[in-house]
Formats: sequence, C-alpha cells, structure tokens
Amino acid sequence: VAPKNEASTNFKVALLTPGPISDQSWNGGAYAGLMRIKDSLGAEVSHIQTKTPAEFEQNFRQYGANGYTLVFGHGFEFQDAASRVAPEFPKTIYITTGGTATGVNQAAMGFSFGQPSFLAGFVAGSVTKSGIVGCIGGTELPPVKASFAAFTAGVHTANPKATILVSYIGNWDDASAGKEQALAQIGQGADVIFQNADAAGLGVFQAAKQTHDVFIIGSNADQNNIAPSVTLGSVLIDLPRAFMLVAREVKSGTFKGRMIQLDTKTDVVRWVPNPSLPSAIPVNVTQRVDSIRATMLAEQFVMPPLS
Amino acid sequence: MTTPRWLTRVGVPAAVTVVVITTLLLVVLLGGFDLSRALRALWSGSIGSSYAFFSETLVRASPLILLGLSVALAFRAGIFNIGAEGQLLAGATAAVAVGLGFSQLPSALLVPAELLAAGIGGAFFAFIAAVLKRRFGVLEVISTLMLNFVARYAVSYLVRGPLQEPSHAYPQSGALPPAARLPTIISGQQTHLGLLIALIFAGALWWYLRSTAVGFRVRVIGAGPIAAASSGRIDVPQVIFGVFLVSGAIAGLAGGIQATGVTYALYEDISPGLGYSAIAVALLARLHPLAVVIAALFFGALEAGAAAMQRDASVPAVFVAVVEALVILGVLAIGRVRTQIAVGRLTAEPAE
Amino acid sequence: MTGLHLSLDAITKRFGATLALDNASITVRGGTLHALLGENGAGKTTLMRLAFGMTQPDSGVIALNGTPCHWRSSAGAIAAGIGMVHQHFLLVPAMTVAENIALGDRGVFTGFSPRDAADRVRRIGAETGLILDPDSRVGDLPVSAQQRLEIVKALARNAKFLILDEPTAVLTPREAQELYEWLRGFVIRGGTVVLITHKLREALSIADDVTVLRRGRCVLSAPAAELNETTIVQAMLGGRIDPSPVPEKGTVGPVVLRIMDVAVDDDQGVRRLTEATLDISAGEIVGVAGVEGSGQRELLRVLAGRVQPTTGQVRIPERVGFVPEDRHRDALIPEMTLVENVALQDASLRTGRMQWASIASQTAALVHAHDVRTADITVPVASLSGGNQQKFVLARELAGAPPALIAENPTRGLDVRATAQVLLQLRQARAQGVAIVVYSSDLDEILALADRIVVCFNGRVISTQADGDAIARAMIGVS
Amino acid sequence: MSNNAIGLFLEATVRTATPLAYAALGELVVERSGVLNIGLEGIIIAGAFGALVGAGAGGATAGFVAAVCAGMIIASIFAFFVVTLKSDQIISGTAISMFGLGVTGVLYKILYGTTGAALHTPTVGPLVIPFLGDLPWVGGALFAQPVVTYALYPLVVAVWCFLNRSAAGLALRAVGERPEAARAAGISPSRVQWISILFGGAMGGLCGGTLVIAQAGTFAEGISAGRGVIAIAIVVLGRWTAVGVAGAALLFGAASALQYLAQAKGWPLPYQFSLALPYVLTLVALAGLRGRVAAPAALARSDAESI
Ligand SMILES: Nc1ncnc2c1ncn2[C@@H]1O[C@H](COP(=O)(O)OP(=O)(O)OP(=O)(O)O)[C@@H](O)[C@H]1O
Ligand SMILES: Nc1ncnc2c1ncn2[C@@H]1O[C@H](COP(=O)(O)OP(=O)(O)OP(=O)(O)O)[C@@H](O)[C@H]1O
Ligand SMILES: [Mg+2]
Ligand SMILES: [Mg+2]
Repeated sequence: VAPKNEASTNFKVALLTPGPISDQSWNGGAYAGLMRIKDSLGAEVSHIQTKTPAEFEQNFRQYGANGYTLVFGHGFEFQDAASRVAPEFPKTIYITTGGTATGVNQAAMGFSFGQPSFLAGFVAGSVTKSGIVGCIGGTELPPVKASFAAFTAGVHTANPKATILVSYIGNWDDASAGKEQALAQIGQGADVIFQNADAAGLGVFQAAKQTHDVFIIGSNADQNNIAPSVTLGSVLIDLPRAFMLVAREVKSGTFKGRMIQLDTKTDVVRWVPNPSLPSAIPVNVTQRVDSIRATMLAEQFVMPPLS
Repeated sequence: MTTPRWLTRVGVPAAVTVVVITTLLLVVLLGGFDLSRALRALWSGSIGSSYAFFSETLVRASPLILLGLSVALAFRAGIFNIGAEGQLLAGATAAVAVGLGFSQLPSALLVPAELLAAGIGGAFFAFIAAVLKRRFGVLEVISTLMLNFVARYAVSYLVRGPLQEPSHAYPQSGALPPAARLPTIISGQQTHLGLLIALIFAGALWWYLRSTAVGFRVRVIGAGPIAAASSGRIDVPQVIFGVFLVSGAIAGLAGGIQATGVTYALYEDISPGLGYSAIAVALLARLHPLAVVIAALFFGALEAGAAAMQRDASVPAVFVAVVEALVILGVLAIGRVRTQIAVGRLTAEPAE
Repeated sequence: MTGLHLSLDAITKRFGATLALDNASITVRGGTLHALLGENGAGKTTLMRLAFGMTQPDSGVIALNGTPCHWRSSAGAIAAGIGMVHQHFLLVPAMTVAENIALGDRGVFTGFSPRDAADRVRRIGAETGLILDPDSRVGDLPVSAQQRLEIVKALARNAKFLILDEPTAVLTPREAQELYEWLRGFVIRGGTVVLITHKLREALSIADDVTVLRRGRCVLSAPAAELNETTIVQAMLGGRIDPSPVPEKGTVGPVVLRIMDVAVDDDQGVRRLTEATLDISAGEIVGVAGVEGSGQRELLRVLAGRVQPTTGQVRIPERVGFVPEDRHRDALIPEMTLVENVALQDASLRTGRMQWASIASQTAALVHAHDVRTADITVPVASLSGGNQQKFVLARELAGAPPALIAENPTRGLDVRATAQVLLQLRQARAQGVAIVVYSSDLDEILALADRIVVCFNGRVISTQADGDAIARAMIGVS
Repeated sequence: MSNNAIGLFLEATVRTATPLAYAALGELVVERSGVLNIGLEGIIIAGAFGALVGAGAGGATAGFVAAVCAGMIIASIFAFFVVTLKSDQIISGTAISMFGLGVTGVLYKILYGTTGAALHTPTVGPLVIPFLGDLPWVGGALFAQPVVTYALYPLVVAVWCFLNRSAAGLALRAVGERPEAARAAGISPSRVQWISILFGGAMGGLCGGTLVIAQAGTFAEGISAGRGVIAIAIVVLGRWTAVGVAGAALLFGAASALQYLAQAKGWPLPYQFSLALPYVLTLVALAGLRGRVAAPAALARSDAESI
C-alpha cells in the first residue's frame, strides 16, 4: 500500500471516497483509478475514506496545503467543499466525480450514465416475462436517480406496459437488507432487477441466486463476475479510464477547469453484457441494443421523455 | 490477599499498555505500512502544528464539547439520554431552516436566531422522548436511540424535499449566505465562534451544577432519586423533564454550530456519529463539565490525527479505526475510568 | 466436641486511614451462643465479615476447629457451614423471597424451582416462627420482613455456625423473643451462634459467652454468667455513662399537626389508612405503636407531608423534620458528602445560589453538637458507620428547631450511649416546643419516651392508655 | 393482501428477525449479569467475518463455528476490560465496536485484497419441514427456514429456563441486580460476568454468521449495519426476558418486512418514511406497553464488586 518510489516525481494525486474501497463498485472503481494513475504516471498517491461533509473540506485543504497536484472527491457531495477550498490553493486541481461546480482549478466529471442505463433498461424490458422490473438503490442520490430514470425509459421503450418498482436500502453496506429488498420485489413479480447499491447490492445478486428465473443488472463496476449465472450485464463506469483522462491532462499541463462530460463515445460509460450468459439475451435484442448504441456514438440518440 | 496492592495498581495498567502497543505493532506489521510515519502523522495531524491544532482538532472538538455537556448533564440527572445524535440533527436542521428563511436579516441578528432555533430544535426532539417517558413510561435509553434513526431519515427526507437546494438536483439544503455563518475567531484558522460558545457553556454548566440550587437538585436526583423526593421533597419527574429539554437544547446547539460554522448547509451525513462519540467523551470526563472540554479535545485530536494517518501515511481507514480503538482502550487501562452512573436506577414509572 | 469451633487470632484490619481491627482475638466455642458487643464503629461487623470470608485480614489467623482457613470469598465459609445475617441487608430487592433464599445454590446444572424454594421458606417459617410470603418481591417488603429474610436465608443453607449482626434491631419484641428461643434450640441441637447486638440485657440473658470490642481491640471476654450490664458498659465505653439530666417537660402548646378523616390508598389502590384523625401539639411526644402493615407507615408519612392523602384534611407546617426508617435510601445520598446531605434537606425550597460556606459551617456545628463520628464533613456519608449515619440524619432533621418532627425507629442499630443521646435529643426538642411523633417497634422505648400513645391497627388509628398490656392488646386487635 | 403476500411478508419478518434475535438473546444474558455491551456491533461484524473465512475454508458448518469463535474473541477483550479491569463499560464498548469494525476490515483487506470476497461463500438454504412447511401463511415463515432459524426456537426456551429455572441463572440475575448480595452468597460476580459476556460473544458471532452464511452470502465492511445497536434496543423492548426479546425481535422484523413491502409495492410515501417505520413502530409499541419497567439494577455499574 505504501508508495514505493516517491523520489521520481512530485506529481501527487489524492482521492477521497465516501465508502470502503472493497465494495467492488463505486469506491473500488475509483481506487483502481488512483492505482492506475500511480502505476502509469508514476504519481505519488494518497487515499482517504471520509463520509461527513465537515471533513471533506478539512481534507481538501490539507491536500492543498501539502502540495498535491490533483485531488479527486469521488461524488457530487464533494462539490461544495471543493468550491470553497479550490480558490485557496490555486496550484491544486480539484475534481469531483459528479456535480456541476467548476472553477479555474476545479472541474466536475459528469458520466452520461443515462445512456448505458437506457440500454440496460431496454434489455430488461425485452427479457422480462412478468413485465415487472425492479430498481434497487443504496440511497437516493442524483446519479442513482438519473440512472434509474433512464433505465425506466429503456424498459418502456422495449415494453411500454412494463411496471417498474423502485426501492432504496437506506445505506450502502447492508447486504442482508439488500437481499430482502430484492426478495420483496421478486415477491411482487419482478424478474429483472437493476441494482446500484455498492456493497449492499451484493445481497441483490444473492437473492437472485436463490430464486429461479430472476436476473440482475449490475452498476458502476463490471459486476458480471459476482454472480455470473444470474447477471444479465453491467452498466459500467470505467473509472480508471476516466481518472486517467483527467490525470494525463493535468500532468501535461493542458487541464482547464470545466465540466467534463464522459459518455458512450469516450467509452468511459458502457453497457457490458455478461459473456458467461450469452443465451439470456435474445439475439434480436442484442441487435437492437447495438443499433441504439450506434445512434449514441453518432450523438444522434434522443432520450425519450423521462417520467 | 497475596498480590500486593501496588502491583495491581501499577502492574495491570502497565501490562495493558504493553499489550496495546504490541497489538498496535502487530497491526502495523500486518498492514505493511511505516509505523513511524503513521505516528508522526497522528501527531502532526492533531497537535503537531498550529494549523492542525486550531483548524482540525479544535474544529472537531467544538461540537463534541457541547454534545459531551449535553450527555453529562442528562447523565448527572440520571437520564440516560443517548439521543444526542438525533438532537444534533434536529438542531442543525432548525438552524439551517432559519438561516435560509431569514437570510435578509443582518448577521448580528441572524446568527443568534439560528443558534436559538438550533437549541429549540434539539429541545423539541428531546421533548418527544421526555413526554414518552413521563406519560407512557418509555425508557429514554431506547426512545432516544430510536429517535436518532428517525432524525436521520427525517433529514434525508428534508434535504430531498422541503429543504432541498434551489436546483433540486442534490440531496442537500441551499448554502447559508455569509451573513448566516458563524465567524472564525482566529485569522488564518478555521476555529469558529462555536468553540467560544462551547467553552462558555462548559463553564456555565460547571457553575450551575456546583453553585446553584437548581443545579444541586439535578445532581441530587441523579445520585439518589428516592432520597431527593423524600428528604429533598423535590418533584423528581418535573425536574427530570426540564433537564431532558435542556440537554436536548445543548445537543441541538452543537448541530447549530456545526451547520453554521463548518458545513454551511444541511447534509444527510452531517454527523459522522458525533452524538455517540459524545457519550464516551462525557464518561471519560466522569460527567464533569470542565473535564468534558479536555475529553472532547482528546477525541478531536484523535480524529484529526486519524485523518492524517490515512492521508499522509497511507494507513487505510480500517487500520485507523483499530488504532483509535487501541488508543481509547489504552487510556481506559491507564486511567481506569469507571462509570459514575447506574443505568438500573432508571426505572420508568408512568406518572399517575 | 460439639459444633464448629471458630477462633480469630490477633486480627488486624485497616481501611485506608481507619484501623478497624487492632490485634483483636475471639474464640467461639462450638455449641455455644456467643454475644459480640461494642459501641458503634468498634469493629464488630468487620470482625465477623472476616470470619465469613467476605474480606481478608491484613494479619492474623482464622481457624475453624483448629484448622487455619484462608477463604478468598464467602463461598469457602458457606461450604464450611457458616452462615451470616448481615446488618445492612445483602438481599436482591428485585427478586422474590423464594429466589433470595435459593440464591447461592451451587452447581451449573442445578435447577431452580420456585415451588421448592417457596416450600423451603414455608418450612423454615413453620420451624422458626420467621414467617415470610415466598412470592413477594423483596424490594416491597418492610424492613422487619427483610430482616427475617436475612435470617431465614442463612438457615436455609443448613448453616451449623450462624453469625447474626444486629438481627433484632428492627424486630418487634415478640419476634425477637421467638428468634431467641429458636436460637437457643439451635445451640442445643449442636449449632454455634455469634450474636452482635446493642441490647445488653438480652445478650446477657441468652448468651453463654460474651466478647466486648472497643476501638478494634478485644477488651473483655468471659462467660455471661460472670458479667452484668454495668461491667459490660464499662468495658464498651472505657468508663461509665454519666446520666444526663433529663430536660423538663415544657408546657404543651397549640396544635401543630392536624389530620382529619384522612385515608391513604397505595399504588395498587388498596386502602392502607382510613378515618385517621389526630392532633399533635407543640411540646409533646406522641408514640405510635403497631405491628407492621397496620397503617403507621402511611400515617407518619402523611403527618410528615411526604404523602398526599387520598381523602381527608391535613394541616401541617411547611417544614416538618422526618427521619424515615430506611435512612440509606430515603434520607441520605450515601455517595454525597455530609455537607451535601445537609443541603439535601428541603432542597426543593432552595433558590438562587447555594451558600456552600454557610452550609458547611452548619454541618460542622451539627456534627459537633450531635457527636457524629466522622473523619471530615467532606467525606461521603457512606463512609460513616451505620450508627453515625443515623445520628447524622436526626441531627439534620432537628436542625433549626422545626415546628414538628416525625421519626421512625430512631434508635435502630444504635449502641447504648448513642441511644441515650438520641432519646435525650428528642426530649430536648420537646422541651423547646417541637411537636414530635415517634414510631418504634420497641414498645419499651415508646413507653419510656411518649407522653401519649396511639396504636395503628388494620389501617385505623386508636388512642389508648399508656400501659404496656393495653397497647400490646390493641396492636393485635384484642380489646 | 393475498395469502401468498402475507406468507412472503411473514417469511421476511422471520428472516430479518433471526440474526437480531441471536444478538439480542446474547445481550439479554449479558445485561442480566449487569453488563451493558455497547461493543455488540464489533462482535457481530467479527462473527460475520469469521463466518466468511470459516465457510470459505471448511463449508457452512465450519463457518458458523468460526463465527462463534470470532465473536467470543472480541467479547473476551471486552470482558477483560470491563470485568477484570473494571473499566467503564460504555467507553470500552465504544472502543470494542470500533476495534471489531476496524480489525475485520484490516483482515478482510489482507485476506481478500481490495477486490473483496464476492459471492463465493458457501451458504445454507432453507430446510423445508414436511407438511408444516406447506401450512398456509405461517408455513414458509416458520417451517421453511435455514437451520439457524430452527435452532433459535429451542434457544429461546433454553435461555428462559436458564434464567428462571436454574441455580446458575438465579446467580447470574443476582449479579446483575446486586453483586454485593451475590458475593455474600458465595458467588463470584467476575466469573459470572466473564461467562455471560463470552456467551453474548458467541451469540453475537452467530448473528454475524447468519448474516453471511444464511442470508447475504457475502461479507461487506459495514454489513452489521447497526444491528448491534438494534439488538440492544430489542433487549429493552423485550423487557429483559427471553420471550419478550424474541417477540421484540419479531416485531422489529415485521416492521422491517413491512418497509420492504411498502417500497416494493410502491406505496406512495417517501422511502425515508418506510425506512423509519421500524423505529417509529418500536416507539409506538413501547408507549403502548405502559407500566413499570426496570433494567437490572446494577447494569453498567463498573464498580460493582468493590464493596
Ligand atoms: N469498607 C470499609 N471502608 C472503610 N472503613 C470501614 C469499612 N468497613 C468498616 N469501616 C470502619 O471500620 C470501623 C469499624 O466498623 P464496623 O462496621 O466493624 O463497626 P461495628 O462494630 O460493626 O459498629 P456498629 O455497632 O455501628 O455496627 C468503623 O470506623 C467503620 O467506619
Ligand atoms: N469505602 C469506604 N470508605 C469508608 N467507609 C466505608 C466504605 N465502605 C463502607 N464503609 C462504611 O463502613 C461501615 C462498615 O460498617 P457497617 O456497615 O457494619 O456499619 P456499622 O458501623 O456497623 O453501623 P451501625 O451498626 O451503626 O449501623 C459502613 O457504615 C459502611 O458504609
Ligand atoms: Mg456493625
Ligand atoms: Mg453496624
């Protein structure tokens, strides 16, 4: 864990995550990004897990004072603290993954998570037999909500009569509660569930493993390996890729504070079907998905109105 | 007895200290990080520099002082109020609501109004538990705990509903305008007026418990409720009710200074369990208001140092938790801190 | 040799600065009843707690039947057949009588049957006359019943060697008589008894041997037959008690306490006191007699203003001194200092700042005037010996000559000198015009002290002549 | 609601109640001996982690054994501090909680790296009891559960019998009410408290084990998710009796199940209201249970033995 060759560089990169990096999802992906920056760009890195807004600011300030070049606050919730601290440390660049606040040395990364979520929804709407599809989130955060909305649009595109159930676990750790939320939705007839609950979401996979004919769609990281027998695919944010994009800019001195929107075209967000379950998605559905994806790449995709 | 007294007095704490340090080293070895760097980070991140002390330790200690006082006051009266967390959230909510709602007021009026609202908010939350205790005989140890969860979800709802920021994108309130913020008191540092307020409250509570008749009644009730009623002829339920509200108000005020002095807005996760740490703070201080200040500083420094260990010495968060736990256990073993209260005294009897 | 033979030899025990036992020795012959006497704080309880293994001596040897014992807890003593009846009850208030009796049964897989335990309680009650309801919660029992339970508890463990620390202090004379008879029988059957008491006459009449402790040392050890009360008092006090002049009885003044047609219901709505009408005037002592549960407890609390009557009229002054029976729980806060406990009195009437300096000097004066033995007025009340706690409560309640004083069993657990002092103080207060009501389970004490006597029977208050037989009959409802 | 819906609701009730009942029954015994173990959270997570490691190495049974051992190890640290050293119970408990959460996180990191353990842990599925399992409504809830749930039924009876019908239980209660009296009766309060804390550790460990092996099928850093605190509340709600604790655990389970159902059914109320439901219902239940309730008199008294 300890940085080994600090001597080489004074490119220092820090990451603040709101949860544990062992979640195989949102936080784990960011940490993988940090590690990639360390390995590929030889940066000296630092990570801190911190959940409360009071501490966001304190840690941003400490990183600024200690001469860090680039600091990631992993989530929209970091943006207020970043906006307050960034002007105090003009030599440090503050990035929040999510949010919209920008400045000279501050940027917000936006993930067009809606596009792959739409594709996932389209698959779910096509695959469901019961016509009931579920969404389970950790807590109701803007990116989660947006993703569920796009997913819903996708489901309705494939199956206008489908019913969508939305539940929130209330935290991101309680895998057992995640499983119960899933079982409750399955009890209501849901046979495809889209989960975005980090560690708690593992329970959603477990619920499907114990029930017949229920499929799960994962979020954030490639979760196709968590439970390959029940996973249709994952809506992925390639956080290492996204982090590298920004880190390269910073290192080469071309960085400008702005809203950085990362979409299907940049390949930072994408829908990844589960390769070990090829027969779960009918070929014609896959073809439709590919053609919608083509419109996305061509920037011709129009999201149907979200209800 | 065969073991000489001095041996148990000195030997046991010494042995525990050795064990604690050994465990610490073991943890470090397992984690494969640099111990001296970690300890240096702990030191420099907490009290090793004026910035760390004034902007990190003191800022973290300020709400803990008030919360510790809130808990100490309640416990002194024999009220097992573990609802400081919920009362803090209620206070922060009320402060932010007032700060945003009356943002045109001048700062000299607005800030006191916010803090007053915070106190009332905290008192209101304690009021629920106090009524449940008095009218329905519900033990406050459980009602306050349940109310903590209710408060958490209430805030979660409010920041997505009535109190959500104007763009309605994020689960947080709008930001308090500068006039609605607590000023800092040391230039170049983050220490805010809340610290002074907390210190004043500590002194006042100390004086109140020690020197006033009302404070004496509170202490008497905590130490011997039956004798208080019989010999002191005190209306015990009524005093308890009042103390409960005051305790809630102080915890609410902690939420107020946190929102107006540090975060400048209401967030779901505005408190990382400060209300629970406060119980340890109060007990470590043996419920003495002045000692609460010291205990809160200790916890504030520990938290600040812990953050530095993550940042500067690459000690992962989970290791940091272990180190913090070991430090607290070490202090316990050496200080041999014992409880001053017996929870069992807290028999709830519904008023007739 | 019959019975267990216990000797404690050259025992020294310190508590911090207090030298509780100073090279004390006692030999209890098997199959005898041994009285252990001494003034309050002499070290009697401490010596017997050592014999029971609850504390360990700093030096000295404890031997049972000649074999030295090194008990680390009372388990050893209990296993050896010793039972102890504690002065400050060691009962579990939240449990029933039967559960308290069964407590201490050994074995991981030993069952506990409430029915068997209850049978045990009833059987012992039938054998000894110490009757208890096995299913009542100990915390709800009056003190005298708790005392009986302490004794029954020791007996239930089949103790062959019984230590009783002031067991009769709260028993009625009749109950005490029954207990003594049973103890004699116990000794005749081969048991051994150590009895700590302040009732010298009784001790002399039933003991085989007597040991007197003074300031932690044994000052007298002899067969009872060779002793009389005077020699014992001399040994206890290291001199004679000078009879203090009894203050003149003043003139009886106006009525101070008046209750008319008062009724009191308890928490469960059971009527405890009914149609009670009583006037008490300044300068008189009214004695209250009654067997437990007859309503005297409620009567006294109504008079003291500590309980509001369910119906009826009460006219009492704002301040009424009150010495409740359970002083530890109802009158004192043991962990607080003497000064704070003085301030506790009528704490509800205090306002503004606490005048600690003047309360401290008031405390010092009280402690001095009433001869309360304490290291300092800023130590916790818990560190006082039980007798001194009692003196302290009385002193506090009498301070500043309240218009009226209500006292329950005011001499419980006091040694001869302290008892005399308390009685003297009550008479002095009467001379100063205080209206006084005293309840005592000791009829002789009431007869000696009171100007007139009322008896509580079945929730009613009955006036009677100040004549022992008439009162005793009224107490059991025979007229 | 259909028969099936009620059945599913009851099943979820019992499932949610099971781990809570274990932890609370253990805590009940601990509290009856005069010790308040706020460190229960740390014990539960240790049990969960033990289960992960044990089950991975030797199957589900080994997992439960390891969970019990892990719970007892953490409990013994707590016992050493509060019984042997007579340190303050609440501060010690707070530290033990932190220690448990931290140390499992550390070991998790060491054994499973930053990627976590995923869902490869062996699990135990429901064991349907013939006939009974097919009963309408309650069949699934009571007779089609994992073995750990069945083990709970005799455990409740055993704890009740131990506390009320055994000499040792009487001794334990006396220690919790008045240690001085227990000592005078030849009982060693320290020994009694040590044993009861170890028992509480074993039960807390089983709670964690149940979460991992019988429910989530995985471990996450915060998987105990406040169950230690809830278990303590359940002991109070159950008025310090075995049957009461079982009932309170079920009540809490039912309130949680209702919450899952409310969300899955899309009842039109903010999800936070659903999440707060178990806590509000507990309060209502308490207020309805008017009357004298007393904790063990010597609970949380750390000077108990120094008479
Ligand atoms: N645990 C203790 N700590 C400190 N002092 C103690 C302790 N126990 C007894 N003492 C002191 O030791 C002395 C002897 O006390 P002890 O209780 O043996 O007296 P006693 O003869 O039983 O008196 P009494 O007639 O009042 O019951 C007293 O001064 C008492 O205050
Ligand atoms: N830690 C302590 N420091 C000082 N005194 C103590 C301490 N612990 C107990 N004591 C007191 O020492 C005394 C021990 O003696 P005991 O309990 O038998 O009372 P006592 O002297 O026999 O009183 P009495 O016979 O007048 O009721 C008690 O009053 C007890 O409260
Ligand atoms: Mg004594
Ligand atoms: Mg005594």
